[in-house]
Formats: sequence, C-alpha cells, structure tokens
Amino acid sequence: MLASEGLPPQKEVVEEVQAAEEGEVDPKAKKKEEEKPRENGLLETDYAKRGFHLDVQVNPDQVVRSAEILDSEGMTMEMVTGVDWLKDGQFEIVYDYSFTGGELFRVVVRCRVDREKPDVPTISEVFGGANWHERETWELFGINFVGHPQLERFLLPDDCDYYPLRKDFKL
Amino acid sequence: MDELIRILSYFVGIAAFLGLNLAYLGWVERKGAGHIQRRIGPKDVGPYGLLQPLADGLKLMSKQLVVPDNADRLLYMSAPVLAMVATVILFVTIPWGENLVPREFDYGLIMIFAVASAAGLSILLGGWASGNKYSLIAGTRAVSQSVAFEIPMLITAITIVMITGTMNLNEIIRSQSGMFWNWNVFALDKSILMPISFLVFFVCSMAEINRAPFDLGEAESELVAGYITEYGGMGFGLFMMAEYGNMMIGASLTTILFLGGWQCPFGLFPGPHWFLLKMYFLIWTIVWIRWTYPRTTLWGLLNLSWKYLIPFSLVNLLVTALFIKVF
Amino acid sequence: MTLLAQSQLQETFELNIGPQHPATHGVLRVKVIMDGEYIVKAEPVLGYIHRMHEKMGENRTWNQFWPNLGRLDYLSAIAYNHGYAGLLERAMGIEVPERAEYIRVITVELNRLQSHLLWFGAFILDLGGFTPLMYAFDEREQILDLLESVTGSRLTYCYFRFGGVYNDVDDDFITGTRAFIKRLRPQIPMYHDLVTKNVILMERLVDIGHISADMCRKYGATGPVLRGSGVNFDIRKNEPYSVYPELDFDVPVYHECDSMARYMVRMDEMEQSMRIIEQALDKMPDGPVKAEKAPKILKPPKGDYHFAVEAARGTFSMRTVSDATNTSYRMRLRSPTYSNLSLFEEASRGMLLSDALAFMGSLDLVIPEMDR
Amino acid sequence: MSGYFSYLLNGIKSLAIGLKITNKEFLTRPITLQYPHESVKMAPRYRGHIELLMDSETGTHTCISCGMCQKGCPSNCITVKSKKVPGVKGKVLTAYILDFTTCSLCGQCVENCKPAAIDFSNEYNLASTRKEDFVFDLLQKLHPEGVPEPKVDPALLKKEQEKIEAAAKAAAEKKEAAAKAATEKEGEGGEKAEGKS
Repeated sequence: MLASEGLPPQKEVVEEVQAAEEGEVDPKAKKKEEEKPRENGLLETDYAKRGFHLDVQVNPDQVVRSAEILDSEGMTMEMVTGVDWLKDGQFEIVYDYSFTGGELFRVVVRCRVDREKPDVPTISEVFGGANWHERETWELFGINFVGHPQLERFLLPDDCDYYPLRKDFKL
Repeated sequence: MDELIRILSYFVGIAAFLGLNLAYLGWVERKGAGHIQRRIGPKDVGPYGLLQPLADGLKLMSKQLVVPDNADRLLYMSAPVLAMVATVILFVTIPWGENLVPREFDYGLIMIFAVASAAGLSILLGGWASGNKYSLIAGTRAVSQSVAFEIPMLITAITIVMITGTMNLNEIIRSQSGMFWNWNVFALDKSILMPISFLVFFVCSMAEINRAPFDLGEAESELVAGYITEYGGMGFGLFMMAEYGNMMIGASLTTILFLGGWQCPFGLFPGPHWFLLKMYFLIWTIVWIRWTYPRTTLWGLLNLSWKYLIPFSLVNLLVTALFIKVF
Repeated sequence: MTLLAQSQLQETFELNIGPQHPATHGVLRVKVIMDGEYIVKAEPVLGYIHRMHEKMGENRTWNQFWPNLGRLDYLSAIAYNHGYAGLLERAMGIEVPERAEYIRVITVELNRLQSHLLWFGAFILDLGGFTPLMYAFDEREQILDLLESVTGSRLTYCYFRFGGVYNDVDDDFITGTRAFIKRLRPQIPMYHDLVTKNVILMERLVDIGHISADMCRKYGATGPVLRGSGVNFDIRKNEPYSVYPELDFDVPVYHECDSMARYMVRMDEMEQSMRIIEQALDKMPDGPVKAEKAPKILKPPKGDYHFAVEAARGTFSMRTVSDATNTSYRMRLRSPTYSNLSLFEEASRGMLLSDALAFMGSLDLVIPEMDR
Repeated sequence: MSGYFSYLLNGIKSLAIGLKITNKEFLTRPITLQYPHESVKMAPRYRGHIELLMDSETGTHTCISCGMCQKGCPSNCITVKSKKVPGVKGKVLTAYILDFTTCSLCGQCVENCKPAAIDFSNEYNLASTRKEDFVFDLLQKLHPEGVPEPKVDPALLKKEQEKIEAAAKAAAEKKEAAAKAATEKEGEGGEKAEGKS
C-alpha cells in the first residue's frame, strides 16, 4: 500500500532520526516493549488494522524538519493533537499527515515531551493550518508551541485556568 | 374657502389611501412571498390574515422606542420621520385621475426627483445616527447607490420631457391618450429605444427605493438589517412604511411616464382605476422580483449603473433627439 | 460621532460579525478589521458552543459516546456515526453484515443530500435570495421524513451501532426513497435555472474567494472546498470504506477555485448521491443488519486507531488511543470545517464585506462541529 | 462589444427564467401543513421519550429492575427504584424515573433491555415552561389510575416464609453459639435468601 510518493520521506526521516539503527521495528517486537515509551524511529503499520501506513516517532527538534520533508512531498497536515501519558510523565504530540494528491497515504508523526516542560517548536510556518490545531492543543493540554504566532485562548473562555484534556483534570 | 376644503379633503384622502396601502402592501408582500415559497403566509389573524397589518401596527406601536447609547438622539429620532414625510409630500404631485390631483405642478417631475432625494438622505441619517457600524456601512452604501442610479433615471426622464415637451405630469399622461400603442413604452415612433428606456427607468426606480435585488442598505445577511438595525417599534415601522410608500411612488412615476397613467389601454373611459391597476401591477412585479433574485453587491450595482444603464440612457437621449429632429 | 472620528484617525475600523449574525449560521464570531468596505483582516473566533466532546469520550464508555456523534455536525450526523462505527470496527476487527453496510451507505447519502440541500438554501440566503431556501427545505423535509421512519430522529441521529445499525429498514422506506429520488431529480435542473444561471448570482460567485489547491493543502481543507480547487480527492474513492468500492459514482471536480466551483461541486454531488442511493437500493442484499459476533463489552486492544469518512463537509476523521478499557484513553475528532475555516483569514484578505460573507457561505460552516 | 451585448441578453434571459419559475410556484398550491390544526402521522419508529410497555398477559410492565438501562445511559437520566416484595419472584419496580431534560434519545436503554420492557413512545407534543414537567415516573404513566399490586404467588410466599423462618432458626441457633458473629451472618443470610428466591 505504500505509495511511491510516500516512500522517499521515510528514508529521509530515518536518516534524520538518530535512532536509525532501530530501523523498521517488527510490530511483534513492539508489543513486548509496550510498557515502556517507544523509542524514536519509524514503524510500518498495518493500515487495515490501524488506519495509517507509517508511524514515526521523532525528537521535538526534528518536528519542524519532518513537517518540511512531508510538505515537500506534497502531504497535507490533517490534524495536530496531544495525548497525556500521565504515567510516563510525558505528553505526546501527534501530527497526522495524509496525501491527497493521489493514492492515499497516511503518516503519523509523534513526538514526546516532558510533562513538566512541554515545549515543542511550531510547524505553523510550514503548514498554515497547523496554527489553529496547535492553538487548540496548547489550550487543552498546555503544550507550549515555541514560536507560534498566536497562542491565545481559542475554544475555551478567556479566564479559564485549567487544561481540560490533561489526565489529572478530573471532571 | 373652497381652496381650504379642497386641501383638507385631499389631505384626508391621501392619508387614508396611503395608510390603507402601506398597511396592505405589507400584507400583499408577505402573502405573495408565502405563495411564491410554497407556503401560505399570514393566515391566522382574520380571514386570509387580513387583519395582520392591524396586529403588526398595534405591536409596533406598543413597543418602546429605544435610543442606543452612542446614537445621536435628535437625528436618530428624526430620520424615520424624514423618510415618511418625504414620501407623503410626493403624493401631492401624483395625478390619480385627470381631475383627481392634489396639486398640479407645472414642474411636477422635478418636484418628485427633488423630494425623492430626501429619502436617500433619511437612510444616510438613520444609518449614521444609530451609532452602529453596520448601519453606518448601510448609510454609505445607500448614498452611493442613489447617486449612481439617479443619473440614468434623470436622463431617461429627460427623454420623456423631450418627447412630451412638458414637466407637468398630467400633461405627460394626456400626451399618451388613445390606444395602448400610444403609451410611451410602446411609442416606437417617438423613439425606437422606448421599451429599453422603460426597462432602464424601472430598474433605476427599483434601485432608488432600495428594493431587492438592490437592497444593499438593508442587506440582512450582511449588515444584519442595515440602517434599521437599531430601530425598533414605530421607528422601524415608519421606515417600513416609507419603503412601501416609495414603492408606490416609483410605480406611479413609471406608470405616468411610460404606461399612460390614467389612460385606458383602448382609449375608453379613462380614470383613476386604470392608474391604480397599472400601479399595482408594477408593485406586484417589484414584489415578485424581490422574492426571486439574490442581492447584488455594491460593485455589481455600480457596474450595472455605469456600464449598462448610463450608456443606454445616453444613447437613448441621443436617439430621441434624433427622432425629434428628423421626424 | 466617535465612530467617524475613530475611522478618520485610524482609517480602519473593527467590526464584529457575530456571534449572532444572520450570515454566520450559528455562534461564530469573526473579528474583522475593515477599510471602508474592504476587509483588511478577518479573524474567526470560535468556542461559543464548545462542549469538550473529546473529554466526554474519555469519560464515557464506547457505547455511551454514540449520542455525541449526532451532536457534532448536526447536518450530516449519520456520516459521523459512520466514522465512529468504522473506527471501533477497525480497532476490534468486527465484520459488518453486507446489508448493514448498504443501509449505512443509503442513510449517509440521504443525509448528505439533505445537508447539501440545506446548504444550498442557506447559501443563497446569504446572498440575499430567500425563496430557494424554502424550496430546498421542502425537499429536505422529505428526506427527514424518510430518515425519521428508519432512525427515529430527524436531526441528531444515533442510528449506527458497532457491527451494524440499530434496526432494519422496511419496504416503505425503500419505496419512499425511490419515489423521493424520482421527485428530486427534476428539481435540481430547476435550481440551476432559478439560481445557478442567474446573472446576479454569477456576478457574486465567479472569481470570488479564490483558494488555490496548494492553500487547501497547507490548511488541510477537504471536501467540496478541496474539490472546488481542482483536487480530485474524496475519501470514498481514495480511501474506500464500507461498500463504496462496489458502487459506481463520480467525484465532481472543478478547477476554478472560486465560490462558484465549490457551489457547483456540491450541486453535482447531490446528483452523485442520488446515483449512489439508487444503486445501493438495487444491490442491497437480505440478511442481518447487525454482526452476530459483535461483543457486548468493548475493549479494543491497546494502540491508536484512525478512521476517516467523507462527511458532507469534508474528511471527518477520528483518532482514538485505546488502553484496552471500556473507555477511550484519548478521543480526537477531526472536523472538516475547522480546517476549512482556518484558511478564511488568509483567503479573505482584501475582499469586499459582502463577498467575504458569500465566501464564508461557500465554505459551508457548521459551528457545533467546529467547536466540538 | 458582442460579448457586452450577449452578456446583457443572457443576463436578462436568466432573470426572466427565474421570474417564470417563481411565478409557476406562486400559482401552485402551497404545501404548508397547518400544524396545530392538522398534524402528520408519526412514524412508528419515531423516538419520543421512552416508556414502559404494557404486557397484555400480565396487565403490567415486564421490567425486572435489572438496572441495565440505568447503567448504559450516557446522560444518567434514568433512575430505577425497586424493592423486594415477599412472595413475588425477583424485584418489584416501584418507580422508573426518567429525566427527559437530559435524555439524548440514543436508544442505549432500549437496546440494553433484556426483557424488552421499554421502548420509545410516539409522543412529541411535549411543552412546558417548567423543567420539572419533564421528569416523569414511567410507572405512573403506565398506570395513571394507580399501580396494581404485584401478584403474590402463595407457593412462593410459603417457600420464602419457610426459608426466612429457617434462616431465623439457624440464626437463633448461631446466636446461641456466638452473639457477635451471629448478628452479622443474619443480615447476609437474609439477603441470600432473597436472592435465591
């Protein structure tokens, strides 16, 4: 299912990603390690089961580069969101990319940051649409997108002082 | 003494006629819109909703007149009155029948154009004095609109004056006597472009009275309600009534200039009923058009005026002059 | 007076369109800085109807999240139902009976039809034409009656279930749908005569609101907005799900990139939806409408899942992170108009106010879906 | 120049076609349904608020008070209250309270109901100015003239009474053995007896 258009970025990302020696991890091997946060690297996933083809984990400083690579390949930024891994003390920022120019190809880029200091560079300069998604993620998780032009309250009221999607925010 | 009685009776007559019309044109519009849109329109108040205007009027009158905080109080209150006054004054000049005219002016046409400009002024005033940005935009739009459309409208009116040689409205009607091909709209012997000239005039009059598709001043999906955004109660009511009044004026003027006023199409028994028939037909056309078309933009409107209406009316003027000189 | 003085000083003024405004169709606010009638900057402000559906997804069980799907995009709620059903079916590997899939497709397409019909009416209303709205509502009412007879609701559908649908369709629905399509077919040329070919409408839509394909890509715009910019992308074709691969339909694409192109895409999509419904009605097999082996207690295996469907406004995709419990660990709803509207700020620069509102109408906004 | 005139002519033609269409519609009958005076027949599957279904055999509902509807409800709008009546199998429903203000009509309760005791009603004419009017007791709605007493099965009653007596006897025996432990076990024993019956 891997489109030829999508293939080059993987390799590049792998080179960019320092954990290239991990290479393509066998999904079975991943299952065993599931308890620990995943290492940086690139996974090919079963589309029929998961809904995306490529699963990439990068360091925060590689986020912008990965966005640029995917942009040059003509991919679309579909959404940016976060996941709060309270147990690991980390936030995961998930970027969904898809290819709308031909045969569908979905890439997920993940990036983990420390929960205490959740700083991630913004990709809103590469993808304009990430502006709103990052703003929303900042608002709901408190993840700070460094360099974002407008980190202001968006969906929530101006005076709210909590991050509703954090796991330690109980209803 | 006779003169006084005449003035008084005309005043009472116009007031009654106008009041009835303004109320029931609203009903006609709502009922017509309803049927055009596959629904019924007002029906519960009275038979066929005929008492609806009364109910509307009572409701509007019972409402508090609210003046917004940053409105200019005096101008805000006077704008709807100005709109209504201008409309009522215009009725003085309309010759409903050969002898049924409140005051026959030798320069009736000029009188109408002069006073009708005040209607545009009232919109600007209402829009500006409301202290609302939507209203302000509406006011500016209304002014540029009336400036743009007054030019072709006047030029077209001038061609009629050239043909008939008078500005007396009754005289203009008299000159169209006989069968309906003597009406100015069909008078191809006077000027070959007469039907076009009629269309130009009708479109201009629609634009002048801010009716859809030229209702830029009121544009409810853009400017909420335009210049009447801040008005409630009878302030709003007066604006609405003035709109229907202007509609009547526009239709009457078109009737007088092009459709032979109170003349019968077959040259028999002329009288006010023919005038009213023609006027109501035009009013219905205006209503019909409103519920059919989307709204133009300011640019579309100015394009129409400058690219089509003004050149056409100028050409028309030249052609008419040629016809008068040659034939 | 202050107004005039202000505008003289700054030469621009700020106008708040909304949160209550006829053209925003809901509680959207657009902060506009205007220079005369020209827009210098238009910044949408969201959140007036924000309900935090994503947090609700973390607190409710998988089954309890169903009604939320009907309350996101209230105009194409069944497509959202489809997205959620597909997500969990993918995660748990549930096989859906074929009849159920056909019923899903029929109801989704009927829903898309009614959504486009309402959009059509509301869009012309934005442009100042009132009458087409009523005609569109007349047709839409028929669809709502049909959908009501099978789903029980008229607007906030909660009809799909994991592994099938809530209940089977009856013969009345099938004959009613066929009759309705027969009735709607000639209406669409009438709309084209009344509205599309109207010179006033053409003036208002042609070359207004230009969005290039690259801009769509950068902002993640999907659906008719993307197809109006000349990109042939439809989840139903490009990432086929359900029984769409077995049905023959075209994806309307227009290359003009303007409001008219988006309008035409939606009008043509209505025709295609009718085609799909007719084919699906013909092909629909008998059988169960719910997977027999569908587990009662849902605990999808650990991991994250993604599923996208083509809703009436574009790609609606759901991403969930499951920790193998009966609630989701993280539920993410990607609503199409959120991305579609995000390009408004860039695309509306320098536009006339009335054009900008027409442009906004051509994006087909549904506010509850955007705010989630 | 020809473009100028053809554009104008096409424009006028398109406007005339529009007028023709609206004129046709004006002359056709309106389709309005005068709602309060006439109303449509509701589809049988229309989802109104839920109601307890009348079982023609027993003359009352078939609810077994299992509480699955309450558990499955996403918006917590159902409260099932029941009690144990001696001589009746299972628990007896005393109140089925539906807070319709929060109901989202999703159908989870109807789906979860094993004995199919509840279903959607066809009622849509609900209007009130008070919130309290939308909190119904469905049991009261089913039996407006008063909830009938549950039918007591004499054999079951006898059995139960015997059981209770036996339990009491056993408890009394145990009480003799150890006072503290006996009191605790009495409670459990009583409950168990109820559960079994």
